[in-house]
Amino acid sequence: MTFNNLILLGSVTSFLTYFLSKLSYKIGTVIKTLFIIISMYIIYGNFNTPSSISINEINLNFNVNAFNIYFLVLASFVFLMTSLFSINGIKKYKYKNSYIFLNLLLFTGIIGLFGSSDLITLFIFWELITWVSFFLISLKSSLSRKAALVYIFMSMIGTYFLISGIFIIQNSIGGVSFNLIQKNIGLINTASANKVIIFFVIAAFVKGGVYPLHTWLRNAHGEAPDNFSPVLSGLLTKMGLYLIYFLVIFFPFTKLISLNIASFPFGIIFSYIGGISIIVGTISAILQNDAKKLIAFSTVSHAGYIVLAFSYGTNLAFFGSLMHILVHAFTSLGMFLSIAAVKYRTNTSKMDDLGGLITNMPVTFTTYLVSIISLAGIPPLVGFVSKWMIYQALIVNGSYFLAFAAFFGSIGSFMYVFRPLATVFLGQRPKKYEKIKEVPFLMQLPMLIITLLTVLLGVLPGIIIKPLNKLMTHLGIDPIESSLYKLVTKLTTLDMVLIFTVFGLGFLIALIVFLIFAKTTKVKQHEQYTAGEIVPELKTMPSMYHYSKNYYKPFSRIFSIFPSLESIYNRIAYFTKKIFDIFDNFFYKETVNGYVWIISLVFLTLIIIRWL
Amino acid sequence: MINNIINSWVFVYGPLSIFLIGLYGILTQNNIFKLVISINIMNLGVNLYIIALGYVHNGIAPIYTEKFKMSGENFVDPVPQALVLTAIVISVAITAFFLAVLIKNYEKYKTLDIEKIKGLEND
Amino acid sequence: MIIKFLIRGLLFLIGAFIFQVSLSGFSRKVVGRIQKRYGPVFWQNFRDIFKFLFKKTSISHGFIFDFGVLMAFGGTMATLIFVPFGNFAVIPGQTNFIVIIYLLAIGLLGMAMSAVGSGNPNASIGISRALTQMLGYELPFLIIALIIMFTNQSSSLEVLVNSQIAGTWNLIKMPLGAVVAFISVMGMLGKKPFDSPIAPAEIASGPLVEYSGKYLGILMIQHEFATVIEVGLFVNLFLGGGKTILDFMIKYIIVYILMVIISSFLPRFKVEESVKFFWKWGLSISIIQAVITLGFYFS
Amino acid sequence: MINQPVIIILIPLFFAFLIPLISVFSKKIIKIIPVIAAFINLAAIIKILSSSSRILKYFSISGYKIPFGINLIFNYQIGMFLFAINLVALIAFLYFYKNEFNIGNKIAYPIAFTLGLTAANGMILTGDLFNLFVFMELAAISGYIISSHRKGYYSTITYIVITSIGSLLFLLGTASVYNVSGSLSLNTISTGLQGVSGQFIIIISVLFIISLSGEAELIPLNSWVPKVYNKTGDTGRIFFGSIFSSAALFAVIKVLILLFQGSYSYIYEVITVIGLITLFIGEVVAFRQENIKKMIAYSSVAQAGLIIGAVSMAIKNGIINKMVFNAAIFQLFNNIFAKGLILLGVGALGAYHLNNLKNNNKKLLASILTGIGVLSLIGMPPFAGFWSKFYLIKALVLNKFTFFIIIFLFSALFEVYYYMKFLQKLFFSEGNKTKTKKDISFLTYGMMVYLSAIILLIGIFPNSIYKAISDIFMGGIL
Repeated sequence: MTFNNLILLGSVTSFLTYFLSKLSYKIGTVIKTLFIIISMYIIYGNFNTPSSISINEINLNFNVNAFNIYFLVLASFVFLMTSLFSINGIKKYKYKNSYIFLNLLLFTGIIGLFGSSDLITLFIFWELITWVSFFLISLKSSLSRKAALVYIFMSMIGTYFLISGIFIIQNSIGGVSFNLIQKNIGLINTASANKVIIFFVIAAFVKGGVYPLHTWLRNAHGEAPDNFSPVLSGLLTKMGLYLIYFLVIFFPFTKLISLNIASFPFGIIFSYIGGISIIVGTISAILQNDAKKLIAFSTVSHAGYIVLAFSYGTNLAFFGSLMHILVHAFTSLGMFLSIAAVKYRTNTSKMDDLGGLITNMPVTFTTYLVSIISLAGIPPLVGFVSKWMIYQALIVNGSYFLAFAAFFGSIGSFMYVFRPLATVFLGQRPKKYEKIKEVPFLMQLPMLIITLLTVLLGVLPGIIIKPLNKLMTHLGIDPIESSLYKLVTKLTTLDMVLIFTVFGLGFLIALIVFLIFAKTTKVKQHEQYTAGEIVPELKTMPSMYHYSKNYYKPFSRIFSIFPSLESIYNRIAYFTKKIFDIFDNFFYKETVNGYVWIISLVFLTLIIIRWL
Repeated sequence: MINNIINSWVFVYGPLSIFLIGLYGILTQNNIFKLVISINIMNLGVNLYIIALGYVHNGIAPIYTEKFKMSGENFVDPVPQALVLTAIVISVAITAFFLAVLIKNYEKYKTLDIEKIKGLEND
Repeated sequence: MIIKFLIRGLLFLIGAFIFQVSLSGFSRKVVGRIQKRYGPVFWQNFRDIFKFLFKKTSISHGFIFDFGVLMAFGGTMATLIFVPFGNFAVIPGQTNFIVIIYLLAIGLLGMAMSAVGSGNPNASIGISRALTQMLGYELPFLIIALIIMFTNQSSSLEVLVNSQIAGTWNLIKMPLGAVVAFISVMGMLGKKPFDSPIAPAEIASGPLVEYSGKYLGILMIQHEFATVIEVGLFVNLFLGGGKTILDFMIKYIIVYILMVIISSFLPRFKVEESVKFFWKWGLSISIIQAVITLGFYFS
Repeated sequence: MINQPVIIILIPLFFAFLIPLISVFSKKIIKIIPVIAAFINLAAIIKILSSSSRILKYFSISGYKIPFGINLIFNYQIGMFLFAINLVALIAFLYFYKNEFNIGNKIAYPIAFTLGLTAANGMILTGDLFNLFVFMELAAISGYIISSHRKGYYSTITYIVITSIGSLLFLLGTASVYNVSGSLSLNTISTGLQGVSGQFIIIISVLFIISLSGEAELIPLNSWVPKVYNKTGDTGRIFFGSIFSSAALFAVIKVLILLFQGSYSYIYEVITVIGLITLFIGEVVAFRQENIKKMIAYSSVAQAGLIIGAVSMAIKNGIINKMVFNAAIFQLFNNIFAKGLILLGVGALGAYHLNNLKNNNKKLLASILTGIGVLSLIGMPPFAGFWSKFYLIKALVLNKFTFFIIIFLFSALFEVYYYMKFLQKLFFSEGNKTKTKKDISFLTYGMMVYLSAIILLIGIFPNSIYKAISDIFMGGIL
């Protein structure tokens, strides 16, 4: 089967699943999962074979090449994991068949977007994805609907910039197919090139959740259906960032970054925006109270890393940003899925209300733990590798502000990722959650796969570096030096297996030390040091003895004087609405004579302007 | 033929001032019935203006029959007159309908003052 | 080959243990003298640790409580392996600064997990303070370290040390940076005035509140190892490491005792005060240092 | 005679006057008569279409040669428009037949609707200024009647006052044009206007601009729109939103192009500005509405502003920019169906107020079909509206109409927002599960499916339709 047929099949299947899910939602989810597996196979089989859908003189062109196959595989993987998870996970959803239908349609759209080989095709799928994901977010609750509205408003800003940019390219080059643009990029003049870059980047920043256009993320990620949040964070934001990688296809990498295009320092500006995005995302994430919203802001911060590294301009940084896309997809999958698993059992993701779930949900806990270790960039997991490359690039060139931002995001991430760990999984477990069970196996499976892959790719990063190097050569950028587990840069050599072994041996020694000394006695949850006080509530209401509210209160005191960007936007929106009401009152009055005044006014104005 | 008429001020500004009187009525009056009258005054102004456009000094009726073979030189333009006739018919129809609605409206709200009605019919 | 490295590593760990525990015992005596007390004998810390380790009863709060301790202890030992000691490195060529910094975090994470896993709110509060403070002290330290790595175009500590031995110490090259790093290391070690995470009088020693017996013993060893790593980093980065192990040890002792003396004079910061302190003074001075050094470098 | 386009006007006129006669015998047959009229009209249009060319042709009526006497203009593209409008009218009549016949006077409203169709067809077809005035008045009068369908008399009064002023200004303009050019036929006026002083043209153009804005829902004469949309019946809303406004817009475009021949750029600049103001104000005011009927009214105002703005933007120095013009016409064409579908859905669902929507889960199909209309209107793939918006943006960007595109896209943002909000409320409203007052009949479902199928088909095969309706005044100045 060719790629174009896959797209058609996907849209047809999505409609079919809608009706099949009416019989039983499990049928729909299973079909969805199978379809995703099949499409992975087809994508792989269509490597470098262009195909197109032509209806009525409109050609949708697709081609899978070394560049987009990375994103295609990533998309399929994220969807596969979430749809495995949602076979059981959507049990409590109100609109099950709509969810399945829209989800599969979204998958088709994303595959189409990543597989497209001209800008018009890309744009059509971009718009399709926008409204489909809008409805997906709205499926959950009235809060999610409000979030979805903000999402679509901001998305449309990006969309309109994107389409304008596409037509500017068409105007200067005379075509929109990637090959043509690549060949004739010299035809574009400086002013148009500037516009194209800025427009594309605005579109990318909105979808990618980069400061200052990130404000939709918090509520959209936080309120979206739990099984959809990972897709939103791990994939849809990447779809935005995919756009900026496009610029590398169009404009030669060295030219784009070394500030030669139009003598305008895009590279510096974008990397600084990325840096600010990291800092803002990190601080905001620390101040969140809801686990999902916290992860949403971590997405902002990591989008910042990707943008920073992308626009930094050395091949090492570029590689780091490419790899970070994968890393963040993995970690956000792991984190969101584990929080979704918690929510599946407890119906809440508010960190204040949870606690001590580790004994009930060990697999979920492990997934979360591994994901956050990877997210914080601690060796020997995969998150360290990409961050390490970014740091290397920054250190080699001595960019201390950007490095400051990168370090800030990394250390800050300890703070925010630890909070759900401490308040959801550890600490005192409330009485009502005593009998909670681990989620069913089908929901554990994707979490286990992600955990294993995070560790595996961390120890043997060569598995993923090799194809990415091919991608770099495809884009005309020098690949980086590496073997299966060794990374060589100008500064030093990184040996992941060695680190893993040393850590393992250290752990072993610790275990031996631990075991040779006397046995331990296990005590109950409520037996705590209370400074000699007798606390009767400890037994009846253990949640009273759980420190989770205002976890980083001292920290938030530092930032209490700064207004958030969201509140500024809200204020702007409020004033705009007031102004709109003035328009309403002025132009559409209640009484007839009111209108006629306006008519006369317009009449006179028109005459006078011209007459004088 | 046009310009001499345009230049005779009375023919243009007379009807126009009647039109403006009607407009003033619409702008200032709150009583719906007075609005009807104002519209009719405006209508009158427009009709007068059109008739004036068709006026030819010392003109004769634009009728050409076998027995009275008039010359076409001094014909009054018939088209404006046709237009005015049509316009009058239409305006009569509208006035009639307006009055009918006015009565219905009065039955509904028991007043003809638009200031009093305006908030009542919002949703 | 592997066995050789294993033995080197083990010997190194044991040596570091003996050295640092005696040193911290000695430092207790120094503090005692400052406070006009007699102070304990210098092997007092050995006594404490082994007493704890051999206690018959030690209370566990569940799996994560144990696992976290192991992770902390194991992670810290693994980190220590990568720190060069004078001309001695356990695995030559593998002394990457970034690896050390991040691997150290795994110990901290394990410790934090274990402490919060005990279920005691005091521990949680302590951890939340520790993490907050970490955002304070790490940033200036990392920026200074970045400048050093940039000017030498290497992140391997051995290379950094050798370049200092051949040229001048970074302490002299970038005195402002050295001061900032010194204060940051004090923050890392949790010395006064940055000891709000373990503030004994407020939150009952914070993270350590639920530990007893061998857990406490292991964590004490872990703390000593972490001290070796952090002070060792400072010595390697600013004082030219050491030509020999002995050279390194002398510098190390001076730095450590200096820290102990300074901290014994100071009261305790509130946690947000200490973060603000690091950001206001530490960050600004380190950025000034960065501008100066980079300016010289590029000109 | 049977192949003359005048038949398209005559058929509904005939049936309109047949209604009172038939009512003498039976009042039950009346309700089917508008349907029959529209149906026969559709058949006639198809018949005429099959033998028409793409070049604009003038058909004189009753033997008078142009420039005297009434004449009609027709070509294939105009036929397509007539087809679309009559199709929506047929659907509106079917809806009326099924749901609204029993409300109000049983003779007056069928007559008004049928006459309204006559007027709409007349406005599109006529090639004579005064004739256009007559059809506009006819549309207005039937509009007055339709607007009072649900006893919203005050809105009717507003409507009457405003459109009366408009029509008087139009009459003034027509008479003045006749005075200077000596002709009323669009075909010949432009030659007659040559050599007339610029100031005079300005007065005339301002008169036309303001007067035509009444029916076409443009500023400054559009203040009646929200009131009337709010108070009229469901069928009436379809009529105003989809049929009258499209026909009037078509008439405006016709006057703009055929009367002034693109030579007085001042006129087009003014109209562009008026269009943009209408667009912007319409969208932002609609954005603030909670009442769905008013929201759609303002949205329809905004669409009118967009189309007129784009058309007049396309004309410069006597040359029409085909790309922009055709895209705007395509947008107008798609709007007929999209707005028809939305208003039909709103009527069928009884979805009148955003905060007061009943639980529509039982009517999910109707909601989804309405949603297709909405998605098409705001330009989402794979529906028809996507392509017209796409072509419009493309044309505007390629011709570097930067200011226009900024206003357009900025307003479009708000449009997307409030329509999406509407859809959310439609699909997911959490009202108490009270029984809704009326069930949607099978026929209504059928009509909605039909309209959405058209929208989807145009969405999949946009270029066929685009080509079919492009260069609409070919032979004029195109």
